[in-house]
Amino acid sequence: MSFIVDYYNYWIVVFLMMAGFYIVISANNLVKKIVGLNIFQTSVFMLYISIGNVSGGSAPIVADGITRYSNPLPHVLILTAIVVGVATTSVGLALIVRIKRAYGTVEENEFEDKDDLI
Amino acid sequence: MFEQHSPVLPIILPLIAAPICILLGRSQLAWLFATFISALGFGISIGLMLTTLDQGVLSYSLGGWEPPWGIEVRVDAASALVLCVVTGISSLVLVYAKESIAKEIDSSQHTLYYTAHLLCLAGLSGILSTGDAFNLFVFLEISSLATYTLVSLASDKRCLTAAFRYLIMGTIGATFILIGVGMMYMKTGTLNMLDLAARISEYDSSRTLNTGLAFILVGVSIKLALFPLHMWLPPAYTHAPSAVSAFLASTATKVAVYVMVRFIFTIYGAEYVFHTMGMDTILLVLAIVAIFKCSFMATVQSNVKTVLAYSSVAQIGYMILGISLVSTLGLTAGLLHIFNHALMKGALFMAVGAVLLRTGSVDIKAFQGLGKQMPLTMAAFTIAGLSIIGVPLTAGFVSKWYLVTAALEQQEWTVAFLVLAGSLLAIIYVGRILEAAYFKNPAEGTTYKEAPLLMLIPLWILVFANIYFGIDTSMSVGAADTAAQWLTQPSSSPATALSVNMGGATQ
Amino acid sequence: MILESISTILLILGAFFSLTGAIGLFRFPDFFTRVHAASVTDSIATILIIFGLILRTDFDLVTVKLLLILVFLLFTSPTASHALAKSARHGGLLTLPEIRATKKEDCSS
Amino acid sequence: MTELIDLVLLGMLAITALRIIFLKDLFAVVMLFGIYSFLSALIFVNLDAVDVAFTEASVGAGISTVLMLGTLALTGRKEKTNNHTTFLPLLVVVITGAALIYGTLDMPPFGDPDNPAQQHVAPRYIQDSPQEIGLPNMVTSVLASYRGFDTLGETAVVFAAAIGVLSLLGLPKHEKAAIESGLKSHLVLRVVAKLIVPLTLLFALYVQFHGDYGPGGGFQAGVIAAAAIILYALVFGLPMATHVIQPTLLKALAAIGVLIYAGTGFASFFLGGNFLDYNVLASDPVAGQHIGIILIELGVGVTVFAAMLSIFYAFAGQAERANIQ
Repeated sequence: MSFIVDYYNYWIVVFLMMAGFYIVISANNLVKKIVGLNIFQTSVFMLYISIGNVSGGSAPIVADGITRYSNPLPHVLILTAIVVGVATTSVGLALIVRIKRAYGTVEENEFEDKDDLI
Repeated sequence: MFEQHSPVLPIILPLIAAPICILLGRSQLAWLFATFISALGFGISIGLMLTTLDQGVLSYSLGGWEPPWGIEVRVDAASALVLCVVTGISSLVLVYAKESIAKEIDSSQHTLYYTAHLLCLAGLSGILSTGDAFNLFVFLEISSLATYTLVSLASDKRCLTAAFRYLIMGTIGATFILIGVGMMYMKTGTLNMLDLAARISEYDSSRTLNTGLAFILVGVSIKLALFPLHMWLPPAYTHAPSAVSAFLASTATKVAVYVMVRFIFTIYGAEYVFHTMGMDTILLVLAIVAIFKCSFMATVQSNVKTVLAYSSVAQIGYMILGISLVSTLGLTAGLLHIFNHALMKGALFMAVGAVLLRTGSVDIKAFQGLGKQMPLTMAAFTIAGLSIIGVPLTAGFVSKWYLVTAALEQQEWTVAFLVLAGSLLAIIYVGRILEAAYFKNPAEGTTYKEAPLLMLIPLWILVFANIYFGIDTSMSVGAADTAAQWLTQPSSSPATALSVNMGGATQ
Repeated sequence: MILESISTILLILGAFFSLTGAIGLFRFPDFFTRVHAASVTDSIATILIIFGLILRTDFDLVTVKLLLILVFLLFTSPTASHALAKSARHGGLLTLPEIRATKKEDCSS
Repeated sequence: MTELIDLVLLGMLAITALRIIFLKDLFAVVMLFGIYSFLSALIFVNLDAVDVAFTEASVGAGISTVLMLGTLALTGRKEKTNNHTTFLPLLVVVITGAALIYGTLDMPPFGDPDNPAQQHVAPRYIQDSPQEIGLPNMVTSVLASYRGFDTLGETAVVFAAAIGVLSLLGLPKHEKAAIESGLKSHLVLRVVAKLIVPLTLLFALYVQFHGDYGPGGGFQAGVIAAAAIILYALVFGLPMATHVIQPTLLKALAAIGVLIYAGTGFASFFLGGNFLDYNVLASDPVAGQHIGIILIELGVGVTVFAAMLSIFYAFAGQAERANIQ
């Protein structure tokens, strides 16, 4: 039982990561791929934040009467990673807009066919 | 006074130059400025290499916080070697780019091109010099984002899909690395590479650490286009502007190979990776399949840039092969091939870019009869092509020689034979192009001028480097050997290195 | 103690209205009634919950912040509902009675 | 209690993720993604990561969703049914997932204060940073000072993204004669937007300068300020917004932000410290840290604001172009 209590968080997070990963590699629509990528990354962020959590701890901002704080380091890393994620998303979406204009479609198999024709 | 700061300068100079480029606005100014900064970085890197060969590792703590609390920049012989390659190629490509992009990129975007190039350079230098696992991820993303931009700058619409595929694969790779770093942090509580190494060595084996390593290796393999995760590379290199292909083919994947070396040898230790987890066999098999499958793919393409791209994947196979031999000599051969391959692939892509500029096509048909019409360009292409094959007196021969020697040292006769057999395929794919250039007549009524001087100079510098490092091997082999020694020797145990360096940092 | 129990009642009431809003969003027949249900969560439920929370503070800076959040929400949520409904109307969505009316007309004609 | 809330939220996330896999309506997919982001922000709050939650809510749920919707407006909202075999992706995912589950089996228990992650490097940040840096918010201390180089890299990433989007889509031309656009008929929206926009900008400033003491900082502030202008552009039309803040100015601002950050680093060079060593910026190390952190947070805020807004301008400009054609 304690086994499950210790790990349930990681397991669900793994499930979420894989859901996102599945969308990325299976989706045919490029916008959906980007959505999947975001879900994948957001779930990895959750893994990091879970690493830094201390049960009974408090947010890492100094306050009176609190002795146990959560670990600030993973928070910092994930702040960075979130911003990196949105940067990638915006470039990806901009590419999609251009692809739509050039090919008239954002479905992967359709423009692959057109690429082959050339 | 800049002496003590020199380890960090190759990163922050291009990083601060990129926004200045945007503010300069005019593309001529941006070109001059970017080239100047890149050349400056090259000079500093040479200095760093000489210092590291002389005095060993250079450590620099950012913000004055001693590692592992702060971020450390650490330059050793291996990173200095690859840093020289990256900054050197970048400077040459920038000189070359002015004429090359004039035709291939819309003129309103030239400033953006130089900015993205500088950002990419900053990211690659950051990956090479950082001593912090998470910081590596950040710089990886800077270089990747700049790369996607660079690839998508071409006027051909297929560059867009190529860039998008690259973006998806690259981000998956980076996220895998992020997962791996998280797992390492979870078990050790630190992110500094040396500190990680010291703490990982306390574990004989741990399922979390094993998984972390597996994810990092898969992530890095995507970035370095190891077979079968190479699918993004051929379209990206084919459809990117020539200057970008030349830059990326000779730097980006090499840096990823370096990252793999760093994680295997510095952080986890060869013992852990190869003996506990048995990664050497997997890497060896993948490397050999990559060499044959992709060399074969290169022989059947009609687009010359695609030929070169597939050849790149095959050559990466040689580098991984060297690493997977698990010996100092093998690692030396791998590092040496990073260096030499950058010289030859840079020259090849530059030559193809020159052909594209004059003929407007990179199809193999466009090369017909070019031997007479663009003699200097094609002569350069020929020499670099011979180097890819591994003909004696070229740089390619030296790395093949070391690879075969390393394989024979391990009694791996089949591997040695396969390395040589792979060269035969290289003869075919390079030979096809040379045949078209020298033995076929040009299409009627077409005459092409020789490439402009600004493109020929960097191209020929690389060609001469190919010949020079094929004859005088003391410098390249010496650096690679020192780097490999330092990476594999157990005596410089990470823990002692860290304490020494902490004493130095706090002074 | 008294404050705390009043606060609990307010919070439970707020939660109850959120729930009804959610049920309404699912069960109501057409777009406009659904927006109406959803805006219940935005308005009365948030007011109740934020007042419930205010009663649990020490009446310091946090209270002021909560009040500011409330003001902000009272500006934005009804506006959002209004914009939604207006755009829907503008875009040609009909209410349920109207749909029925048009259907009847279709049948009779 | 924390665990229970965590579990409920994770369950909701799982349902959202599953729904996204099977939905074909991309508009709904994007809205569900926004919900996913907000739910994960709630989890971050629940796990004491308030700064992260703030960023996820503003960056992930805010900007990302807006950009996705902007893309959908240009590409269409229906996903075509594909006849791809789903077997291979499923296999890859199952293998990857199995590897991860295998990896979790040796993990330290969730939330245990004795975990290695809580032992080695982190205690110094918790115990000494209030004295060394002089700020109560440890996340800001670590972000801006101990790991300031990461943050510099991150600013560069945002800048690189802006460069990428600008090179792909280009900025809208600054036109004097405003075309008929914006939501002319929505009187209520226009009035409320006029009230909200200045309040949001004020809030952004608060977040920018209060980041040392509470959750917040340059990133969040930059995004919130950008959101205020985005709201303005949505309600009053892009030409009005580009009239207020010109696209070329934004491009320069994005560059200037990075320069402020890197310039602070160089300043410590010339004052005798290492790169980004703020101790040397003033005679008293703690005061120096304070100056350094305010400066670099300003750089971050300026870059993020300018980059996010110019990215939005680029997308909105495309949409406007599509409308005219």
